[in-house]
Amino acid sequence: ALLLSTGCAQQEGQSSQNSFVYGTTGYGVDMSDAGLNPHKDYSGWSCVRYGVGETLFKFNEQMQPEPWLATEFKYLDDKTCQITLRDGVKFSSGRALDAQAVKDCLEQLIAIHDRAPHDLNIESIDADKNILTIHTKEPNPSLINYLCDPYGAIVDVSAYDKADDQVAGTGPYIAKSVSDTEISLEPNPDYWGEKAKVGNVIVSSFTDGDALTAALQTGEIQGTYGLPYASYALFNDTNKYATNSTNTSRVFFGQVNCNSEIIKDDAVRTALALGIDKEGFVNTLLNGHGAVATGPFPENFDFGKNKVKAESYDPEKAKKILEDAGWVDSDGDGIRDKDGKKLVIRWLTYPGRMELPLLAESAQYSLKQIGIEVEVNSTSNHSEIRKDKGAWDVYVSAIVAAPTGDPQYFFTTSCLKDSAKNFGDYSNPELEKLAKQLSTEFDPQKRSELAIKMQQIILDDHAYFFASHLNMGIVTDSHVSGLNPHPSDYYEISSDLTVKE
Amino acid sequence: MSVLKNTSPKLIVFSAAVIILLIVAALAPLIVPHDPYAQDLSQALLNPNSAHLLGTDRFGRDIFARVLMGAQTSIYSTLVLVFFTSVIGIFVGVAAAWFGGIIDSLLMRTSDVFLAFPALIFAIAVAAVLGGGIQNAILALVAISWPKYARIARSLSLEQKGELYISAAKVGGASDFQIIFIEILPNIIGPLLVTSVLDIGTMMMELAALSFLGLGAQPPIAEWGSMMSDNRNLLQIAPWTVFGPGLAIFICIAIFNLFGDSLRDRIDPKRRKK
Amino acid sequence: MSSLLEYSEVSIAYSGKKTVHEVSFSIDAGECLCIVGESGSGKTTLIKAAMALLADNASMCHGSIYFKGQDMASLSPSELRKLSGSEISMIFQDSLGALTPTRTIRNQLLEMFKAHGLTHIDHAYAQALNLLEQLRIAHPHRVLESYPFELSGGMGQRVGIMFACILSPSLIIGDEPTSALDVLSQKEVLKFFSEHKSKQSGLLLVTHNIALAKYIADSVVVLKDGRVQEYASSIEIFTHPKSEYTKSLLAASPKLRRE
Amino acid sequence: MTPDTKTLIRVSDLSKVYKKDKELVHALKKVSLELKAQESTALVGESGSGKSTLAKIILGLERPSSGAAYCFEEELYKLSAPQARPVYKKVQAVFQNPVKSFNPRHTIAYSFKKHMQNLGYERDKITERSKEVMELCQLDPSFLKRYPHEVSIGQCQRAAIARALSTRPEILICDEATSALNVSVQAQIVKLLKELKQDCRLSLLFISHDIALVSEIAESIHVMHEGCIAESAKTQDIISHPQDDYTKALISAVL
Amino acid sequence: MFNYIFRRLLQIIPIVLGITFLSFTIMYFAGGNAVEILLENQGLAVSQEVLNQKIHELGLDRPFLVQYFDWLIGFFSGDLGRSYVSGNDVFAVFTSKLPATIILTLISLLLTLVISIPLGIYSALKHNKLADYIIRAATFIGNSLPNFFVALLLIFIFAISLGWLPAISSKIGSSGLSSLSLKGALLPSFTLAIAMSSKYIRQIRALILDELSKDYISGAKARGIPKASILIKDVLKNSWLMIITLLALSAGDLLGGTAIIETIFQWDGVGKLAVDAIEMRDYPIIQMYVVWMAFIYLFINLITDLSYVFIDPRVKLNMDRDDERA
Ligand SMILES: Nc1ncnc2c1ncn2[C@@H]1O[C@H](COP(=O)(O)OP(=O)(O)OP(=O)(O)O)[C@@H](O)[C@H]1O
Ligand SMILES: Nc1ncnc2c1ncn2[C@@H]1O[C@H](COP(=O)(O)OP(=O)(O)OP(=O)(O)O)[C@@H](O)[C@H]1O
Ligand SMILES: [Mg+2]
Ligand SMILES: [Mg+2]
Repeated sequence: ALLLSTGCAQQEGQSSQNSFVYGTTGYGVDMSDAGLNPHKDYSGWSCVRYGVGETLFKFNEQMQPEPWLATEFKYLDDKTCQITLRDGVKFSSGRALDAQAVKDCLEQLIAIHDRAPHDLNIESIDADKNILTIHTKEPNPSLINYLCDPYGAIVDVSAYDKADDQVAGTGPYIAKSVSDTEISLEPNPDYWGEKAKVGNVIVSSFTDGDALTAALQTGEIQGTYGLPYASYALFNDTNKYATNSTNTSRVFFGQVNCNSEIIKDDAVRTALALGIDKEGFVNTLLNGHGAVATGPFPENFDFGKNKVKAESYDPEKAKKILEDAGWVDSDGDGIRDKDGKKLVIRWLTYPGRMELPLLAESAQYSLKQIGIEVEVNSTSNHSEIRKDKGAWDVYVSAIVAAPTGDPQYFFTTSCLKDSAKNFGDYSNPELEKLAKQLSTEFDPQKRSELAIKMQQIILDDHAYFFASHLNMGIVTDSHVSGLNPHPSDYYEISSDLTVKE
Repeated sequence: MSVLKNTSPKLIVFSAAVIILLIVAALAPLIVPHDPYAQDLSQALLNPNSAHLLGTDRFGRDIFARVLMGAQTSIYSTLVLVFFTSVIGIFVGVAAAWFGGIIDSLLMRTSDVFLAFPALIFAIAVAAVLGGGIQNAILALVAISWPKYARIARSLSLEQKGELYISAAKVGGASDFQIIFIEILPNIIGPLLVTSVLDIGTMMMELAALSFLGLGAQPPIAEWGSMMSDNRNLLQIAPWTVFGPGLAIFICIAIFNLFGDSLRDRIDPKRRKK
Repeated sequence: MSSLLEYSEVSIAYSGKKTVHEVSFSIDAGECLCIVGESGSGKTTLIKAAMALLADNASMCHGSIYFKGQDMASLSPSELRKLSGSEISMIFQDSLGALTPTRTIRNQLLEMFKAHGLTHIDHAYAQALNLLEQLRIAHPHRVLESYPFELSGGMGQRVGIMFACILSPSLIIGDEPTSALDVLSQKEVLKFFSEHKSKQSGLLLVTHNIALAKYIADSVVVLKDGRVQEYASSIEIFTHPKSEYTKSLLAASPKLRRE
Repeated sequence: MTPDTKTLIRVSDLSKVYKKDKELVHALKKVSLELKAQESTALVGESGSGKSTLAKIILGLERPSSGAAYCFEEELYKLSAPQARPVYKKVQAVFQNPVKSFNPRHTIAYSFKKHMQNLGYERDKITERSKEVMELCQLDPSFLKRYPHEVSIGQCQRAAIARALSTRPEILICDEATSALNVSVQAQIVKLLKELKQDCRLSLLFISHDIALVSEIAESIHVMHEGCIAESAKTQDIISHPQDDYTKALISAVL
Repeated sequence: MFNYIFRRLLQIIPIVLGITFLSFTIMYFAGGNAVEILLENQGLAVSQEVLNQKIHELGLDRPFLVQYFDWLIGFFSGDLGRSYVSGNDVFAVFTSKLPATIILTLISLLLTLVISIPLGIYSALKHNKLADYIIRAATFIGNSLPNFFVALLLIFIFAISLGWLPAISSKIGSSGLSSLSLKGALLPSFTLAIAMSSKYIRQIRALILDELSKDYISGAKARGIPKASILIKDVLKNSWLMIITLLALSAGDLLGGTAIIETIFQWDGVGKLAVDAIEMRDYPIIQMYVVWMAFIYLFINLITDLSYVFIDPRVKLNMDRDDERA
């Protein structure tokens, strides 16, 4: 009891020195990451983002796995991976991190989590002191990448307190209290690395960009995640505010509906790809807070952006292609037609991501200039409508293309015959073949090459077009430093966080 | 001309204003100074200036042109909406009050159900069953807004019900229908008229609010409510993007309200000064 | 001493159309003046002008009305309010219509007491009950607890009389105060008015009931089409009517033929 | 029984109780009376004795608590509007408060028009008939253009009489229908009613306090007192030889 | 009377059943399901197997009627289920957000009355005079500005520029009841009150104008009743019927929560919860909300209907009529 009370006093002393309130649109029930238990929905994101939990490996800026709680790994064979854990790490519950603890945690993860069992494909786990051996059911080249996913945060499962949703992690911070709208953090005195410097961190959930803006302006919060693009201009004064941003693999892209007659026309698909002003979209409509995309992956990936080629904005060329294909404006209404059929594209999107309606409206105009009429249907009911293959021609959405830093994810979810998100029923036998290869290829270099080939196929088929990548920005009070966004969007609060007096 | 003689000058002025508003709205496509749909990203978010009276939006479109163009969608759809909502609601309310008994209970409990039923669920249902579009948005809003009028009309009618002139009408062989429309209605129309012109503004915003369900105006159609909410993030950076349509709504509401007031004064014989 | 109430050349117009033409008369304390005349001749208009109760579209375009020597038009609204009810009071032709429909008589009575700063409210209330009883109301308690719509026409009229008299004003203006009353009640009302007169208070009554006018009036104004046809003492009018109209009025008065 | 002496209104054992808080107000206690064709009968009596209530029940505007009131063999208060309409063609009423019986938002002409239309009066003759009845009731037809609050109460009362007569009913129920009229106009109205009775076979139920007036127009009188009929008899009998104490007091009080 | 109230309360049961069934049906047939939408929100793609498994876990693959009756049985045994999205107990989640909504409702209604009654009366008294036009112009502004706009404007003025009030209404660093404060409630309440007052002022003005032309006003004047008293006790009392009706409607709306205001001010009430639940197809929460709304409206309307009788003695409830028939 004595120990405890002195501990408290000390922390109070610290917290009065410096504290930090962090407003984020990334935390909350509607993001399904409320709470810190990594085994529940997306709560692992919160666990890792706010410095409570850590994964075995972590991504670097190039989205390649690096050691974190684990120091190294090696594949014993296609289906067996041996991981060596870091020494001297303790959970905040007091238990030491050893292979058994990790095994307990991962086993619970695959028992109750919805995505992990499928991703990790684990058959069994062996624990021996600090050596963890994972057997997968099938060869899983992206196992290590998946272990970087926040659901892989390692917590002491024996110490999980369901009542107040307290987890015992290994991170630099410990949660004092957790609710659906707020997390209150204090430093972890036993942290294995550099100790946290801010005595009291509050992560507060915001659901409205304007509220976030106002709160930063009034100083009620000192840092923001998810500020609306328009608001960045208010925080240009570098004496008072600091802005840090990075590209993520969240991509705004369209997929065509291969069941649609008009879309089956290659010229139309090509014209679509040529008729979207990506530069204008990124530079003006997103205020430069994005990056023009070519393929699904941004520049910082080995197999990203410049490795593939796609049409860039060229209305004249688009007009010519359409003309050559017989699409001409015969009745002078500005819309091309062919065989009595007007060139009308039904563009399905949703307003949940504020960038999407902007993209739709911008494309609507630029396509109109080349004689394509775009009927936009921006509705929160999009997931129902897209099931009706006769109701749309282009579906434009946002997706995290490489949450694990690995290219396979995008193709398996969106481009293959049996992909869950291949709403337009696109298929290309060549792509299917390459995808099979990719799923068993372990060599990163070769995986990159495969990924580039596959991207090029879908781009050449004009089955997909990629407009831009999201730029993640964190704006803080200028007294705050060490809070930088990461391309993976997984890491925010760490022991680097400092608040100057 | 003889009609005008009995009409107060105010009513003439305000009805003229309403008519002008409606004409401007109808002719908007012909009188816009710029193409309201023409985007020019290099001209985005310009301050109001001589070329762009109300500045430009983030697509570089002229806001004044869009406000003019938006008049069409906003005013006509709101008027249709308010008209149907109030007519249905008033009829139900007066009928409930007049018939009383089971009919009253039935009508009022039905209106309770519609009142209690979350509007959004209804809108989703309409969107799902009938699809998007402004007509369906109007339908959804009519379906959920009439109970308000029903309750107001009912409470006003209850006061009138015991009046002797109703008895006289009954003895004069008036049917229930006539009592409702010819006897009671003129006596309660004042406050109801006020309610419905007030609703013009509210309904404009509600129409805009439904656009995220795909109900209502879809891009690039200009519509005041959506213009305001779409540009809401820009309030501090480019306030004109919000103030432009806001001003339009204000003018529109002021005109309709003043018109409503003078109409109300005109309907009430005791307020009419010859 | 000047008279209690004096009308001097009063003209009143509705929406610019002159309806009452230069009417003059006066009432002294302890006197009763009756206005008789054609229905629609402007009687109600005339007396409403005294208490500034004319409709929105009416205006007094000429002349003045003096109460105890004071020009009523010069009074501020609050001065007028203090006079109303306690110094001059009015019995309306439609007594029930002059009561707030949503409040009980009692409630409105008490409000009136308070408005005039009465200290002995219980006493005044008891007096009101008494008065109603005197006017042949069988259940005065019930009547006071009633809402206006629960009363019969005659009850309403007597409640109106009670309101007008309860503060013993020096002038009571009555607009056909007995039109809805049965003869027995009428008698009581007349008795009560006579008592009132004997206390040196004035009465200005509008009536169609010639018998009533004969009984109580000291002087009579005969009005037709907004003009005074004849203004004289009661005896003179009823015995030697001068104008043709007065004569026709007297002749038309129904009489009970007992066999 | 010849058709001429058909009973038009028959009230039997009619009672009406109003609830006032916990108290019961017995407005009518077992009242019975009849009105025969081409007859006129008067209701006189204490104010508050239930005369208006009785009239309202006969007209179907209130429900009796017990007993029944038939008007042309129909209990009006039980009928729906379309069912009652044919009866209202034959029975009309003038209410005690004439101003309130006009819709304040309509001109008098409009109220006339609706009234006549509903009761099946030929449409193209409505304007003409309106003017005619107005004149019959000593009113200038120009008053038709006015709103009820723009006319004097006496004028409004005459308009109410005119409206009731406009459709040539067989029965007219007058609730203090001449109380606001000056004697000369009143005399003319009475004359009019008498003529109609003679020429158009109008029957009257005449509620009034003016016994002198009643004696001129009614053949029989019912004297009401505290919700009961104290005495019913031929007019001259009542005036000359009142039996009931209350009636005696009433007759002797006439000025 | 008690009979009547009892009967009205009994009516709540079929209506709640009806409404919940209706909402369940609509949401069901409107398509989409919590799992899909939930997973999609993060922008991550999930395989069909994962989806199906989760759908199965939540029982969303069962026939529609079974799902509804399951909920119904739970409802009658006092178990409102768990949110599909957060997994939290629905009743607990809902009740934890109610205090905020109720506080906001009460304060904004109070503000509305305090602003609108005097101004409405004044405007009517000065009918078509300068003061009337000024007040009306103000109400037009209040009426033409959407809630979010007023909210942002108030934040800009009172929080950002003047620094008098916080931009975030619930106290940061505390949750639940302790995060609610009167100071915090001011801006959101004012936002709501501005729009509502603009309406009420105009309504009250219209009502008072209607009343002022009635005969009983002359009567009261002749009795020497002060003008203020006439206005309050006679005119306003007669107008209460309508004002109460309006108030009841507003109170119902407010108690349903105002998602936009709650979001902008970070005031954690039921409005946003409900809107999110509807968007996410989180049936248990939707049903809870629907039950709440049904209850609120039925209750409020019962109170209004009863109050009619007390306010205006001429109004009789159906109960009297039924008694008469019996
Ligand atoms: N709606 C009502 N509620 C309660 N009591 C009522 C109601 N209407 C009438 N009464 C009561 O019924 C009784 C009879 O009223 P009624 O109007 O029939 O009298 P009346 O004979 O016409 O009197 P008067 O000659 O004064 O008009 C009165 O005591 C009255 O107070
Ligand atoms: N608000 C008004 N607007 C226009 N004319 C009116 C108005 N009020 C009354 N009049 C007219 O003014 C004249 C006088 O009306 P007033 O009410 O004074 O008559 P009155 O002598 O009291 O008649 P009654 O005995 O019938 O009550 C009538 O001809 C009436 O039509
Ligand atoms: Mg008069
Ligand atoms: Mg009567």
